[in-house]
Amino acid sequence: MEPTLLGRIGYAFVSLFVITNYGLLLIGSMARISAKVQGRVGQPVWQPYIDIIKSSAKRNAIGHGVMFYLGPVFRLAGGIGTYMFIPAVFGSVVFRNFSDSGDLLLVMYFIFFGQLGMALGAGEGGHPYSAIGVSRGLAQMTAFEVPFALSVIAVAVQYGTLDINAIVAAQQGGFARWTLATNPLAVVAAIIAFLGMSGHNPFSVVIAPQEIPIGPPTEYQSNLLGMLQTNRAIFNGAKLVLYMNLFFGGATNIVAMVIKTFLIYFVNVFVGQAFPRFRTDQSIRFFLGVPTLIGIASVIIAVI
Amino acid sequence: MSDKRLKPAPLANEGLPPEERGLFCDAAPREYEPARGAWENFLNWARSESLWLLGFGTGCGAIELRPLMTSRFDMYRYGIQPRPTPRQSSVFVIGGYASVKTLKRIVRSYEQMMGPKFVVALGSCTINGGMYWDSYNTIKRIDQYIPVDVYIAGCMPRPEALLAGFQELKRIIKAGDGEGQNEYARNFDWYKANQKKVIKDWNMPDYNW
Amino acid sequence: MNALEVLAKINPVAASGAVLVLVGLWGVMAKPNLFKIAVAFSVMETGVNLVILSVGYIRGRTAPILDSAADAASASARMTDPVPQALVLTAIVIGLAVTALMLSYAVRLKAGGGGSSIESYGEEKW
Amino acid sequence: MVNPLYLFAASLAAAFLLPLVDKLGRRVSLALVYATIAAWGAVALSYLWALLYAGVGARAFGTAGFVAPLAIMLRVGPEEAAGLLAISGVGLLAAGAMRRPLAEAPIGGAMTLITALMGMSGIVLTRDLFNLFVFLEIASISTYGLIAFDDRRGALRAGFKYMIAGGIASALYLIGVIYVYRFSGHLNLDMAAAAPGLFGGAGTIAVFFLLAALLVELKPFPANGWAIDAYQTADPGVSAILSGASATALLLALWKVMPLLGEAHLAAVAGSGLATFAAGNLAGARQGRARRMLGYSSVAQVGLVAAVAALDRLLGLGGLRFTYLVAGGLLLNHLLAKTGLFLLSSAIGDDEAARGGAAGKRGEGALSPFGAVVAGVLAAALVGLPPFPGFWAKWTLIQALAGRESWWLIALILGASLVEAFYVLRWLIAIVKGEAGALAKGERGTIEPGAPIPARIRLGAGALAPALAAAALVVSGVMLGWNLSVSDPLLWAPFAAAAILFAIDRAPGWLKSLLSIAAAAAFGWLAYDRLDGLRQLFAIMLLGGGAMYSFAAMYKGGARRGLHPLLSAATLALGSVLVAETPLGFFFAWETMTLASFLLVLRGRESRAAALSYIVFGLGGAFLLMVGLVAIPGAWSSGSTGSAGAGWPVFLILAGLLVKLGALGAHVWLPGAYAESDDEASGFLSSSLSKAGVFVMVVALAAFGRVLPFQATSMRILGWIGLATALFGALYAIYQEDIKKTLAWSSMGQIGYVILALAIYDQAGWTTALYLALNHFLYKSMLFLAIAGVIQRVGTRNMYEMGGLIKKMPFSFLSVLMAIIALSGVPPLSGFGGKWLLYSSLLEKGWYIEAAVAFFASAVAFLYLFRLIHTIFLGQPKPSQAMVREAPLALTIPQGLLMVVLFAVSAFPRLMLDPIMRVVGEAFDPVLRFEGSALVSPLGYWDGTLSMIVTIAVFALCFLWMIANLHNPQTVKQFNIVYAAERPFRPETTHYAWNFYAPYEKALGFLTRHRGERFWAAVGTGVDAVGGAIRRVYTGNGQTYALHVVLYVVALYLLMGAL
Repeated sequence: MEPTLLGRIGYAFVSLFVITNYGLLLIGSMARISAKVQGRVGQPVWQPYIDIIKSSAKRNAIGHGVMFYLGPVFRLAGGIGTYMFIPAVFGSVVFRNFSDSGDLLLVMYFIFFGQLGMALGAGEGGHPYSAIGVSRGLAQMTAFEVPFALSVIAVAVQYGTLDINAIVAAQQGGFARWTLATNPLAVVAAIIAFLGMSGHNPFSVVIAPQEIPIGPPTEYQSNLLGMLQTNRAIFNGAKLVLYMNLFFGGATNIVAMVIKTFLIYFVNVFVGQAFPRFRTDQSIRFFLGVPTLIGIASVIIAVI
Repeated sequence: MSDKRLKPAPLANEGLPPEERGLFCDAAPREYEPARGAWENFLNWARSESLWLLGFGTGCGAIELRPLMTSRFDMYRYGIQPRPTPRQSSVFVIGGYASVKTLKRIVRSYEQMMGPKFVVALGSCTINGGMYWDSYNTIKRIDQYIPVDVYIAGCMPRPEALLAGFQELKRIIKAGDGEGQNEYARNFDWYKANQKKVIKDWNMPDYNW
Repeated sequence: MNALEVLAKINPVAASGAVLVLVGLWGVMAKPNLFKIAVAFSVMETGVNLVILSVGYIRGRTAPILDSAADAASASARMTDPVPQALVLTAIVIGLAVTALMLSYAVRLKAGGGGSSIESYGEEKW
Repeated sequence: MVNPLYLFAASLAAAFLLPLVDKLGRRVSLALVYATIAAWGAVALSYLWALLYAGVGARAFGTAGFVAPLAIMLRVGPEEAAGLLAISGVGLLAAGAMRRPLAEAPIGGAMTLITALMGMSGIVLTRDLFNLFVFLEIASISTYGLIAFDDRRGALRAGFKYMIAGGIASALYLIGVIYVYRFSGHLNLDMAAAAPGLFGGAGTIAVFFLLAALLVELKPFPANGWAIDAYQTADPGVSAILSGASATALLLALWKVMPLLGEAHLAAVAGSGLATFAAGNLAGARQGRARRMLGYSSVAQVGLVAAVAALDRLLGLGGLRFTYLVAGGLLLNHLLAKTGLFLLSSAIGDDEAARGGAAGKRGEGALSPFGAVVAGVLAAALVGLPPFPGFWAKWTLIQALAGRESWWLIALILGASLVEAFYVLRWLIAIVKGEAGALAKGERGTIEPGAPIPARIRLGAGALAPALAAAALVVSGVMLGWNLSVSDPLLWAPFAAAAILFAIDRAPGWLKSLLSIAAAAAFGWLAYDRLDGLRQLFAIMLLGGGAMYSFAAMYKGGARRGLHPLLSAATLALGSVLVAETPLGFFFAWETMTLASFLLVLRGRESRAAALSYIVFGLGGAFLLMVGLVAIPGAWSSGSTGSAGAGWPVFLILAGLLVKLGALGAHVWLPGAYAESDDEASGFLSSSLSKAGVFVMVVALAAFGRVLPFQATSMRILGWIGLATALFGALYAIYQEDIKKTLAWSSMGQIGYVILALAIYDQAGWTTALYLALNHFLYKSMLFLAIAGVIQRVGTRNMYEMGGLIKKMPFSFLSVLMAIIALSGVPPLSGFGGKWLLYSSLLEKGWYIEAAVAFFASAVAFLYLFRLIHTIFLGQPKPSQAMVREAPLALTIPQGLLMVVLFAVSAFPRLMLDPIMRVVGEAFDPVLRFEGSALVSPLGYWDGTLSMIVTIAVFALCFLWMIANLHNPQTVKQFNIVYAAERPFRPETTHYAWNFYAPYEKALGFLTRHRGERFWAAVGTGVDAVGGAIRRVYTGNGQTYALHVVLYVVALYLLMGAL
């Protein structure tokens, strides 16, 4: 039964609530896993919540202008919007979100919405480190989008559609039907791109903490920072759900979603803990090298 | 939820050449009312459980901060983590004796932090100058220049002492006594006069937003 | 056809005219002196005039004058062609004008302080 | 008809009386000279009137009461009458311009002038071979006298060489005449032509001598050094007579003897003429001296005219009417333009060898507006741009040659024309813009640097003769055009608008802006019935865009002289491209657009090099287009669709369009032209004018796309060209410091997507292409308008010198923000629709790798877009720009309008897509369709309205969250930033802007090493080197010239033997 518009909005809020909490817990637990790798106990799993509360509770704030204030708004709206355009759980009315706004291409491009707004806001901050960070981030982005685009094309070719629901539907029926099994090269290319997308090592030069104190958001504080932290959780969740849908058979329930996205994100942390940092030009050349070839190979496989 | 209090008069910024005054904000700092009751207690709990350190090594004692991140001491489990920019930090750790040159940076960075903000001064030198008590180039008592919440004595204090100091800071915050920011604003003229007394090449605005 | 026959077929006037033309041409191209060039042109003109005349001359016919040797009725069959002679007169006049103009140019050029060799007047080039 | 003998008598009498009359004063004697020449002209006019309108046939006049063969005959037919008119016209103009030197020199100068013109007229009139010789000699001897009449040294030197060559030619001619007489028995041309003796055997050789003499007189390559030296050194009036009048007479002489010529002769004439055309233009390309350059151009043009006349007889291109039209048109064009230019060069003193050989007294100043217009008309005519006779002649010629499939001839003629356009327009640019040393590029060191630059050169009375020549060109051009049935008033509207607006050029700018807008509106209204759906879409971009930029032009105060006429003309020319119904009409409109836009580019501040490469590539593209059009019978007739006969010519059309669109490889003109023209003109070029190329490509592909050879492969290659253009446009854009260069490269990239989408060639692809084109129009207009305002307020184009303007120019910021969101394809603005359509159609088509590269290109576009908005509007404001205000209303009003439109079509994509899909649906089976507000492709769907609503809702939520939770915000100043515990030194050193993407350069800079520029520079160097090598032939030694003449004759003979 098709829910009413009001119902859909209600469901969207539920969905958003779930992904926010899940995203925060995911970040917390990954921090804890990282700590274990380093032989530490690590922060509490709920530390991200506390951090956000603290940031939002700052008694004063500074701003550099309208765009500076709007930057986090764009960023958070970009994160939520991206999530809203992805069906999170296959077959679920609640987690369908507003995925009827557009297909995979809409999601891929809406990712830029928040990044662009954030970059503009950081730019109005007037801090050169922000601009340097943005320049690095954008430069890397152009490079990792290539293997990502290729693997998305491979998926689209393989399933003959760009509709995320249809892609998930095509992967139902067991592990053997997942893209991971049918076109592993596409998954490899996409996962490598994901490393760049999430800015973990070795692609973390964008936010080099001491050189350009964490890059773009260097001037952000208080509630503005709190919004960025919130977005990090939601946006991560959205991207993970997207990956799950494209390559790992989607999810038919929340539990499956949690497990799968956790594992996908774990790859990130795993690599991030093991590798040092690339310079910007190195990562550009890296992404346009082997990962791109893998991506092309995956398209060829899909065509055949 | 902005504070209703009247805004103080703008600062003169006499340390700046006239053509540069337009480049800096000239608003004076002011006190911010805490929230009330249980809500403020809750917020103070969150503040105390999320201590973000400004990791500027302002003195030799900064070397004792590094072990805190290691697996042996692991400050993260107390919700403490380093942050590279004052904008996002809530705790400023004064790492030992502060030379006059460093003091200028300390003042600037402290003022750029968002409130509520807390200062932990470690090492004897921050209390009375320590072995440098008669040096021409170090300042003796850091709390004449910025409000300090917790002193950690010792030369050098061990990382364990630092952790103990942070626990003390948490207690102070939870008790609602971590109001250094308001104290600074209240006694702004006094602090500023002290600062200007020792910092001769004053080329900043009077308050660094 | 042996060499003699070939020689016999050559119109001696035309041949000498051709030789003069070639000599004149050689002079124009080989002698750098302005005045010699003018002279070479005169030689060439003369050669051309001879060639013209040679066309009018038909062996065994009389001069193009209406007299006892040729009356009006048989004139075209018995007289040489008068037209080329008329042409030559004009050509000579024109040749004279050209030579005169050339010489006056040469005089002007030299009077203006230049050399008498044409090679010193190559300033306009490329 | 008046018996022309009276005129000869009158001329001679006048010449002989002159020394006497001169006693009464030089004024009187000069009046006699002018009267005599004018009498010739008047009689010629009466002949023309009688022949053309009174219906009198051509008439022959016997002399002394006899007729041929007993007497010399003078014939007056149309050619002769026109030739007489040309000679007397040129003579009158030249004599008028030579008034002062004639007055100062001895009276002999005036005498020789009269006799020279009389001799030339005699050459035209006579039908007798020997009499022709006499007149040739009269003309020559008088010319020798005329060359040196004012006793200038250079002219004396050149005159002697001239005489040597002339002497050899006359000897050859005499020998030829006498042998023609010998073999045909006649001196009368018509009788000789009827005699059988001339054809075959020795008769051929006799005719050969005759022909060789005439050809030598016509200054063929390489036997023409003497003539060029004379053009260079004589008084410009004399040069004009040599180049215009004398060439006319000699060409008519050649025309006269043509009946005597066999096929081998004709081939020799054609070959020699074409070789002269090519070599003359190549050598001219290297010239730094204006007169000598015009000389090279003269010999080249005359060679072409001779070749055309011969080619017609040889190939049967179209008979008498064709020759009149083409050869006559070219000759008319040549003599008027060349006369005008020679006299103009004298009026502006661009004349280094004059008066003692000192460096030119043209003090490197810019021409006054009126002078610039005259110079522009003359140069444009010479180059063969519309609406001058040369244009019509060129079209007819190429069309006829294409009909005979003489592709090599076409290539040769057009190639040499292009070189000629290059150097003539380079000179035009130099004199109009008044640059020191532009002309001297080929002659390094001839103009000493550091010479003071005077402001304006006013021509005064010296402009009269060139202006008359220009007027005659305009009139004759218009008449020829109507004669070729290009009579649609709309096609002529650009010229009318330009003329009217030029006439009121001193009026305030707003008045002219309003008039321009009214003109565009009126054009649209008049043309409305003739616009189908596709054309209506493009009319919005072309006419609407033009009107919008006319409005925006008000943003700078003052009259802005020259801008409005050109902008309006370009706009209307774009409109006439849409309404043209015949190939010629279309090409006319196309070239009009090229001309107007070239002048528009030229109007920019530092635009010399840019304008030159713009017009050279524009003409090159137009030539390709022209050949393609004429090679397909029935192309561009309305509703024409692919006939099987159209094959590879379509490639030519596509290639021409790709050049026009700035596809990678032929893009080198683009950055300069877009960057250096006036700011609103750049916007017009980028957002409107480039769409004309898209339009033609749409039409051409719609008509012939299905009959392309190797259709699939060709389309794929076209797609890759578009893709490479998109990628490299974006890559180049990210490294620019100059804001307009950034936008220029960006435009190139965006057009690349359009090409790619067109190559997809189905409903989805074409919907994409049109959607992209319309969107590009929207957001690129916003960008250019906003940037125009910024540049005006800030006074620099370097982005790193700006910064923080968001607080000063918030509206412009908003406009740029919306534009870059749209351009980068970020939802929810309409740019995303373009991306969605593009990828959907690419994937549907099966072009997967293309889709990936397109994705990369559009990601790269982010880089320059962010850089653009960041370094201008964000970051650190500069203290020097503290007083900057928001852009003027003339700019913000159109931007506001565009913003509303952009938002509307973003929220409701059907507003734009429905009309597009209706148009595209006529040609293709549907791939895409709408379901409600969602656009559905076989692969996916996109609901612009819903995604807009979701985005707005989410954004509003986040905004409320931000407002609700932000405590005590303190808005601070630009230096209140964390700067590692220090304070920033200065805004200039704190603004991160210069070399913004250094790491990118390090990683991928090897891709953008300007290989295209290097390639074309190498081509240019090659042409230059060939030209340089050719002109080394002209050693300046009279004897070498004599050798050239002899060798030329021998080579001609051998060549004829080979034929």
